[in-house]
Amino acid sequence: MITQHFPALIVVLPLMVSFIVFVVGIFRVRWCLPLVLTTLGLCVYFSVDMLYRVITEGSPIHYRLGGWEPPWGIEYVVDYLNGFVLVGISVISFFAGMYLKESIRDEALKSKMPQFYTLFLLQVTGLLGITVTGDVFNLYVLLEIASFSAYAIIAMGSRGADFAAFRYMIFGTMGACAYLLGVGYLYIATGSLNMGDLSMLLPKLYSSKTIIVGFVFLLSGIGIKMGMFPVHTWLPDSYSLAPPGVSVLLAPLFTKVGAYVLIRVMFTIFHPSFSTDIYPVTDTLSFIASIGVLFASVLALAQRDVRRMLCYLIVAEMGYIVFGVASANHYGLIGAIFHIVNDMFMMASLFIVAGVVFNETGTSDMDGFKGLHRKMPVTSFVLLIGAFSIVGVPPTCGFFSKWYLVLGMIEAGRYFSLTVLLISSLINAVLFFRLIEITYFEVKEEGAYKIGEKNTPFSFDNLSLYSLIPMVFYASMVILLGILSGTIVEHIIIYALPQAFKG
Amino acid sequence: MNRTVAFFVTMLTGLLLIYSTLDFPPWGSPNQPGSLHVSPRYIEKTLEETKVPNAVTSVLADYRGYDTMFETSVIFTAGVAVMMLLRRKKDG
Amino acid sequence: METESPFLPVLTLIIPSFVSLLILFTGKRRPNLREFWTLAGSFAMFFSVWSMLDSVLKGRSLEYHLAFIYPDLSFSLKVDVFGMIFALLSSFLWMVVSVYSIGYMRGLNEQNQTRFFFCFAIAILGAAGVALSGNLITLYMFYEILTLSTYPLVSHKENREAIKAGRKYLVYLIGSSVFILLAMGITYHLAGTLDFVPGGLFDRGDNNGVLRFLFLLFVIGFGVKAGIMPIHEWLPSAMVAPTPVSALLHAVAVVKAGVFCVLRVILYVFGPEMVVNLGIWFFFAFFVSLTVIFANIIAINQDNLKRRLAFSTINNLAIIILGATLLTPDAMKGAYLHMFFHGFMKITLFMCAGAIYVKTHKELISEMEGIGRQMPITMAAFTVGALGLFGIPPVCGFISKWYLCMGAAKTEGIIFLLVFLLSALLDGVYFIPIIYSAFFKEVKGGRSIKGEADLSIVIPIVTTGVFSLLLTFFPDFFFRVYTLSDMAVKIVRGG
Amino acid sequence: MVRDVEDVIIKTIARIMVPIMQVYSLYVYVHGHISPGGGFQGGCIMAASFILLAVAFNLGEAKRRLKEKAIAVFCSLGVFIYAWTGVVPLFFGGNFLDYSKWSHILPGGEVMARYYGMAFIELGVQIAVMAVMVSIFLDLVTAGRHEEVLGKDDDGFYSR
Amino acid sequence: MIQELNFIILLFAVITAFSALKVKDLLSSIVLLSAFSFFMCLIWTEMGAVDVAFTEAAVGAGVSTAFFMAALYNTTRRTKD
Amino acid sequence: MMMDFILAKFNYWVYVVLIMIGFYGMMTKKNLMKKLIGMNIFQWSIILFYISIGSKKNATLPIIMDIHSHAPSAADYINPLPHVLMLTAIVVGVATTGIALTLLVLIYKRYGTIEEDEVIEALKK
Repeated sequence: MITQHFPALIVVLPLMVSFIVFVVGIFRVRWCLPLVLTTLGLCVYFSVDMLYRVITEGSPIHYRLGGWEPPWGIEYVVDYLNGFVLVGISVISFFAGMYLKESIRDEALKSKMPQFYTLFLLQVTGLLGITVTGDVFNLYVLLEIASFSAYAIIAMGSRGADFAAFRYMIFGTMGACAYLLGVGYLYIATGSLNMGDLSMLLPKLYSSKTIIVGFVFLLSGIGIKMGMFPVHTWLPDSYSLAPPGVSVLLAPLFTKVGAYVLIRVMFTIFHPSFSTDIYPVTDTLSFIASIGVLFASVLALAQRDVRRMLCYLIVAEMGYIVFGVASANHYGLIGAIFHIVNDMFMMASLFIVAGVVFNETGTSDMDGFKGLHRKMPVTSFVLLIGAFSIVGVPPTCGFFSKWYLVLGMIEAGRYFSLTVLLISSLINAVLFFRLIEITYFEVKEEGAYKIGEKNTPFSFDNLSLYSLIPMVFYASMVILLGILSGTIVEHIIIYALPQAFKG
Repeated sequence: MNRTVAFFVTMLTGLLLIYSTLDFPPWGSPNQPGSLHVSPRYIEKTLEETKVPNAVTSVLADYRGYDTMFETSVIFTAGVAVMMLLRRKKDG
Repeated sequence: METESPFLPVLTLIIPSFVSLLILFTGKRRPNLREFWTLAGSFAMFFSVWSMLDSVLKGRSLEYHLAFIYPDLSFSLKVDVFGMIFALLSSFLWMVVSVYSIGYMRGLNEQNQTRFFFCFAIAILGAAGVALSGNLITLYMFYEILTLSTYPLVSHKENREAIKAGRKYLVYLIGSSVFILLAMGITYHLAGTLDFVPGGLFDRGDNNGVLRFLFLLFVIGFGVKAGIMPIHEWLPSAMVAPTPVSALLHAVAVVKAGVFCVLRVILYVFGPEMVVNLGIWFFFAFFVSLTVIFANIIAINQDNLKRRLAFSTINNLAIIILGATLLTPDAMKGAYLHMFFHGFMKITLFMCAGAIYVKTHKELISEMEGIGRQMPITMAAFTVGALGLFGIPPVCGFISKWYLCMGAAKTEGIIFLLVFLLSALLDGVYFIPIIYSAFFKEVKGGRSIKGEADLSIVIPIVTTGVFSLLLTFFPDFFFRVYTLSDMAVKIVRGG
Repeated sequence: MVRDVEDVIIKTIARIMVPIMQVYSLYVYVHGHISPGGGFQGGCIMAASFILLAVAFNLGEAKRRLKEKAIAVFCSLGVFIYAWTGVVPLFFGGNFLDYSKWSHILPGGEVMARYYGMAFIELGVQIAVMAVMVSIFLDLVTAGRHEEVLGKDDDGFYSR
Repeated sequence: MIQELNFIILLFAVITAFSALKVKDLLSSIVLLSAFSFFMCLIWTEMGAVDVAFTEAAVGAGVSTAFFMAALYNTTRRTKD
Repeated sequence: MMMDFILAKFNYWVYVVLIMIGFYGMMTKKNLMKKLIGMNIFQWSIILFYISIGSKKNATLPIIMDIHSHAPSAADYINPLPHVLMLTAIVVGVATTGIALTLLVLIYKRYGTIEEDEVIEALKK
């Protein structure tokens, strides 16, 4: 049966199609987009099917690559946690792929579309692979694929993007090296690279200095990749200068995948008690994240450039996830996991709005949003929904993850972080209502838009369906995830928690 | 970055690393966990299972062949990236 | 009438949301159709609320679960006696206000009317949701919807002042919602549930210090909307909004929702006994009394009619909260009644102010000399409302204030009786001059325009004025408010 | 290194070295199973031979032997061979990259199939590495201007 | 493996690495990096990692240096530190 | 005794020193090419670390040639797994270098310099 191979195919298919797209692009550029979309659509199907199977069968799917049994060969594992994240990634990337063509207006970039698609698919490959893999070293290689394509794509952005990409690369390599070092430390102490195997071997060694330092390096490596506070400095530059279509993919997904890896490392590879009882890891993380959230929120307040502001918000949102992880209890972790997926959709909808406005007005400055709602009602409505979700207004999904986070933090007694979370959500409110005020209540000067007055019945906002569908879809997902939150949490996320937190 | 900060961070990293070496198994010891858990199978079974005497090749290409595929893809990614970033049309 | 269907509360909420969508899609091209939807929606919603009245009076409660949230929580609607009072009030007054606002908006030829009606419908959705919600989390959701939907209304005029007022409004209210979120979290952590239970959720044995902190959080959270004094600042500045909005804010939805939530928290989350046990009620009541007095004193100095009314609102809200905080049956009953009656009286006053503005573009009290001769019907209604707030017998305000005073007299804090009396007196001090100058002074600079405002403005004014009078003599008339508040008191006091 | 080099010694040695290097790279690839080496190393040496050509003669010399489109096709062809070697076992009921299922096509039983499978993927690696390395080198050395390689022009890199 | 040889080569590696960062001419520093790479290659051979050493020889000292040179050709040798 | 201890850890200490050199260079050098060189040293020293894990005293290369004698015993051969991992890491390192140099060339083309502070200066204009 082909279904049993989905864990491998979901990674291999985009990889193989990326080669095909590369070659086909030399001869027929037109064929690239259908190829890419078909592939990503299949990925969505694969991921949904796998999640469905995990839910119905109630046990994780194991897949042995090369037919070798786990500690010797590489193994893919799909359980509730990464099945859920996989669906998020593949769905987001499908619609980001749809928007990609539309987002590229630059003639110089247009001639490079095939390469663009190739790197886009490689990026998706990397992200999906990181999520699905059950081998720590394989994770490193996939992380590098995702990072490399990210560096290259980011460097294609607007002025200064190449330097931002270079900085990102220095940081990213540092992060990857730290992760590799951590893996080496685990290997020298246990002799294994498989996550499940490691989780079995490690508990005896928790007092070893090697393991502690290895853990620190793993964490700092992941921290760099996910843009955690003291090492987030690469993030705002690179994501805000990247081409708009790409930041829709990169900004929501890359950091969230990092957060996923963080949860895997802390609670799957290591037993939760390692970071809660034996060493004060969660306390430290929570403290660092608190400072980071404050810092990022304040800096976001200082930005006039919308995309840059969103980038700082990402840093803050990563801090939220870390809060959830660091509370290390039932609700906190539910919040963290739920927030990973929620934040993907929230950020995707906001970044796509920023991208569309950037393409239409030529700037992502806040002034570009002046009086936007008259010209682009749908776009401004999507902005509204995304903003509400980040602020945490109930029917949208942002509220629910925040609710679980608050519950978890109260239960863990982390009142400092809780205060920070609340202050930061207040700052978010200020930020977004400033933006909404500009969008809805300020009048634009004449000639600020390139949009014509064309008003055909099936054209909203003068955008083509390639931008409209993703935008509306992301926004509706933000609401849908909110409404279905109870079901999702009850049927998926609870089972995704580590055994210690199931209670 | 500020030199003093960098120096401090470097020293901290160095101290951390040296601290960790205290618990390392001695260099070259045949009894370290790294050589005992997974790798014996590669050495003992490579001929039997793959007919390849070079254990490195058999691990690289078969036992952990999946890693190698991505390794090659990394190279490919780099190639495409460089091509995209640098190359431009003759008349562009 | 068969009212057992649990679908009715949902229907009540579906009507305004559906109407809002219809308004949005038909609005730009066909203003008449848009206003038809508003009217039809308001009537349908009132009917739907009213048809639930019967079963509530019989002591049944209708419950409906909207969406499930994981830890034994759900968004649930539950119609109980207390909620019914507020639901009746807001849905009835929506009818009145929508008739009025059509006249008003057309009279002034305002911009963005579609957005106005859209947000209005959503705001009513929020208010009705607050009234019907069965637990704190649902309450929070509708409370937020209410806040966000009134924001565009406040800054409707899109000039600098309006935007500033809107910003202030949001900062205060969103800020307060953070407190509520935190308080909800703590409540859930302590009590394990968020459902409203008459008499309180918490066990005796819970940590008193934490509960006191929690009470503070709730009061700050909901108190912002209820305009308790140090955090009332948004309310007067929100007066830049069009008059129907002010009416909505003050009489129908927003501040009433704030008061409603505060009462919900005091009576249904903490419960009277707990509030007494924690030893906070006296402080809280004292604090609120300060608001009562100060708001009145400030009101005297306001020259802008709407600002004066705004401070009067702050005063009356504080009276309602004070009444409920006294926790004697009479005072609580008075609070419930006053919540209902104040809505009618205050909306009359605001609509009068709006009518004057539409006709003469006057906003300052000092300019309104002799206005009673130009617009006799309007000013007559104004007099009714003002006297009601003053507490003069033929208007319904008298009844509620009577009960409040009775309740205050029965507590050990006899000082609160004085507060009620003083506030009534001060009410008089700032309302009587308006009435006096309106009727007995000559118009400055010759008579400008004679005659009443548009019919669609006058009819609502007269309606609410008449209702204010009618409710005095037949407090149980039509709405059965008297019975409802009686029942509500019994439920909370446990017998 | 872009201009034509006027040095007889270098040219002569390069002329001798290039074929030797290429043969040696094939040797490394073929012997990868039993001695150190394999596709990656072989590919690197192969690429080095082309780089030597470019350095010793000129860029055109290297490009004449390895066309631009050919490089692009080789890049993806190499990895594609690898991936396809992994996909084929899926049709015979094996897991991804389970070379033993190649025994349905190739003679010699499951164990020998693994041997052959490795040979295939090493070939893929060799091709890909060779092509990518040459491509990166050529791009770097010309800064992307394959056609007009001399001098630095002042106009912006992209017209933006 | 021979301890002393190991010792000396490692020392050389450290020295080359240090001077590669210290030298104020990028061409020299790349050559030094290449030398560093070569010493690493020796260490690995000495430790029995022949495959890695082979790869390192082909890549680190060969192709990678060629890349550096090519990049240098298109940029500048000048450096401030 | 002390000598034994030092000998047992010597390789690891050298790798720590190399990492520190690379790390420090990566952070403090203003010249982007120098940064890259620091990065390479960093990566290479990690590889050294891995290879040191794999080394085994009194053992030979992991190429099993004695087909006809008894089954090979693991103690006689060096652990091949770290070598494999490091082959991958080397490849990743080369790819990183390639992309980094490309970016470097681009930066030089656009701003005329590869000094970090000068690039930032040029970007502000």
